[in-house]
Amino acid sequence: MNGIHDMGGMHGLGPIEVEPDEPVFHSEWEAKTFVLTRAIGPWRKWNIDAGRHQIELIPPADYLRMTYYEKWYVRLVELLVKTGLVTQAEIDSGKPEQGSVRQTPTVSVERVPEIALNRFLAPTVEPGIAPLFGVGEKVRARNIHPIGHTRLPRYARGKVGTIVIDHGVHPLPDTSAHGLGDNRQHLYSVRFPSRELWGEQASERDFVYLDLWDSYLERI
Amino acid sequence: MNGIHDMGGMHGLGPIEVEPDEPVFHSEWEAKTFVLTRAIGPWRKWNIDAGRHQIELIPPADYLRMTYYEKWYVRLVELLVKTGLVTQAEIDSGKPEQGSVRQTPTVSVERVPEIALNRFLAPTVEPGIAPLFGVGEKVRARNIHPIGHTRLPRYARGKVGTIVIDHGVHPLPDTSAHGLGDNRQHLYSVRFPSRELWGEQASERDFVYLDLWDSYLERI
Amino acid sequence: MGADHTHQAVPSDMTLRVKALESLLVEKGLVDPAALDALVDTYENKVGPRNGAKVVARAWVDPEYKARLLADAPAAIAELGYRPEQGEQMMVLENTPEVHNMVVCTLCSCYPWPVLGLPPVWYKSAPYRSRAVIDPRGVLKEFGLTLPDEVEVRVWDSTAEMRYIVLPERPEGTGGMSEEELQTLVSRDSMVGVAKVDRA
Amino acid sequence: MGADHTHQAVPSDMTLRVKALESLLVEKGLVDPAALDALVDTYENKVGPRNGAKVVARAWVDPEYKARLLADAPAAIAELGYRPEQGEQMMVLENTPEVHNMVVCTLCSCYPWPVLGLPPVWYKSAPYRSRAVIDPRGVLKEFGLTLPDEVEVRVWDSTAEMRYIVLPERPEGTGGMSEEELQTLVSRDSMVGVAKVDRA
Repeated sequence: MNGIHDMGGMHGLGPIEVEPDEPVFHSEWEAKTFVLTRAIGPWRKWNIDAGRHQIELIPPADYLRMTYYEKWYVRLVELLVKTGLVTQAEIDSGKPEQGSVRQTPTVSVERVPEIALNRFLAPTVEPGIAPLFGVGEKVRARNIHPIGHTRLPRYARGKVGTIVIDHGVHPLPDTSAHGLGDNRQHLYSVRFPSRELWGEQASERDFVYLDLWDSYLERI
Repeated sequence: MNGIHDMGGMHGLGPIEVEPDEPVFHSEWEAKTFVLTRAIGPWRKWNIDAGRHQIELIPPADYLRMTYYEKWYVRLVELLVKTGLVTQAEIDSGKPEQGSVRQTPTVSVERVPEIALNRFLAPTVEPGIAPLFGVGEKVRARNIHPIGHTRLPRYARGKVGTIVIDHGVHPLPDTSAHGLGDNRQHLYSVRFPSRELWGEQASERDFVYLDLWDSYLERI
Repeated sequence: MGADHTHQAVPSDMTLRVKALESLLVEKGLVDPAALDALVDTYENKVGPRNGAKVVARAWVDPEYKARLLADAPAAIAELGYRPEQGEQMMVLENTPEVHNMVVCTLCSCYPWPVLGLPPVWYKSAPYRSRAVIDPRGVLKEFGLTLPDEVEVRVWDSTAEMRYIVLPERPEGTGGMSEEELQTLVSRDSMVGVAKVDRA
Repeated sequence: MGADHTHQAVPSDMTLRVKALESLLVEKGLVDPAALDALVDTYENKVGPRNGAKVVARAWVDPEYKARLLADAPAAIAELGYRPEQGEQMMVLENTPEVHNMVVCTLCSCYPWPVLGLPPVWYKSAPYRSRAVIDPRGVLKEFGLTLPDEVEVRVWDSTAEMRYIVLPERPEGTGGMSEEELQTLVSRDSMVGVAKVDRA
């Protein structure tokens, strides 16, 4: 979707503010919001793409106003309810509904090292899936404007770049986020001259590299 | 600037909400904010382009949150102070500073009919300024990303359209907004197929017309 | 949590802030209170979509007027007494069974004040501004207007000082109506191009 | 009025809300409180830019390791004990006097957790995400790094599950330093590509 999250190239969002000696979490609730999300992940009720899309659905004014972990909190609640792990009544009351069966957590202390950094990614090698493009080939990013999830930023659409790396086979976020299948296909690092993206104001020695799927590209 | 105001083609901004029998103003302060702005206009301390740009400078989160006339209020205060008609101290105290000379309003009741709808536009006929393009010509909107004011929306940049009307000579907002001169030049209505702008998802029978200046266009 | 914030209340102090600003500007002699009242009266009572409706009804009953209106909107609008100096940057877009025009301003909220008055909130809102250019038929459907696929849709994004007003189609079965009766049929929305005119 | 709102305070009830959610999820048996604590401990103490600094220092002192790292980052990172299954989607980008790499995620905040830990707020912020791709040299200047015009700048926008870490240039005059000493020089920012490594 052409949402506010797709902000590459926007002006007016203010200066970059660096906090010296920033802690990993600024408060207990930030830490808890983060690890609750990580601990619920292995229930496999949603994947990384659906999780990203849920944050994109936050209304733009709120998206810009909220802190990072406020957005994570909103996402977690929405996905818990949407996938039925928790009911809205339970969120509202803070208590399990009468008759709800107590589960056994998927993540025990012993599994923490295993799941802490694991995003359950599919293998990237799949000889049966051939790449549509080759390294060194010039390609155009397609001019698409899906209302659902996509990882092709607006600033690159319609622009011409060169494939520099074939990253192997990856699930396509556009379908994966919506339960429409992994649609695994080749992912490439595509090098775009900044002048192609931003016109003559850009330095001719600047380049932007994006990771783009077969479905995002077309032959020139 | 690539600001949040340039929102043509964005998703996720919610449903269109129509208010039945909507009044012209919803409150006294809305009406006053509007007419104060109109009554200050004839002091000629800023032009229409500078006024538009001042609203674009509102931080994006606020831009989306504020109502229309809240933005007008912010603009009026900022421009009054910036142009020296009023000092920040006067805004803060609500009182004229000691020694400030009382002016005579430029807009009297008698002048209201004359100025109410008048935006002090320059004449559009100027035989000395030749058009760079002709009606019927195919042109590409330039891929520019100025940090200042511009009236070339992002969604049209780099796209090809056809000039359908020559509207005569108009000041270029990109310079006019910043006190860099009127830079008067021809303005055209340019017809873009929606498929050119939005790809194959658009109807082949949809077209978007934009009014674009010579400086925004290039030959194909 | 998200949705709660989309319609945040206007800060309650806007009334006080604007009053303070007004009295400051009056005290400094920058504005005349009587002129402010006359301006409010102008926008509340003297301009508005009734102006445009008169133009449309005249065009419906008088083919020669319609021809003049389409060729030179400012001059034709001035014939009905609306300020010619405003109309000079105005164009009239004729809707037909084959072509539907609609107007938006994606970058701010430009609107043809002299003939339609000040724009409604929805016209100035982010949802309309963002969607009119990328999904005009979807927007029209939200307004209750479903166009046949074969109709050409033209969206006019008011990026400059040109102001656009739509001349809607005259509804069938209105042959016996007077110009005054026809005026009452013409809605604001039909002149923005998000509605057709219905027979009353 | 405008600027006042950019740094709005977090709603004071976030603490209460999250506590309520946590106790609900614990009570429903969806999460294990001890596992939550262990997860917090992992992210606060076990991952972080020190991991990446070890990788960088090793690459500086061991040309063969560096070659392996640039050819197959996951395997080379695993040699130092960092979870190979994470690294498999990782690439190392070498900065040289001719080429400067920097990393951003314009669409969200993707970041190489296993070697750098969780990202700082600025990396996740709208200003960095919006500007890194359109004005990388301006962004670098704000971080205190002015690059000569002739240096090529490569901005890596992390749009997929590839994670990028920058291998900064080893500063001059560090020939006599041990691998452990070198590790202490390597900052997080240098591995994101918004800084160079200075001699201590």
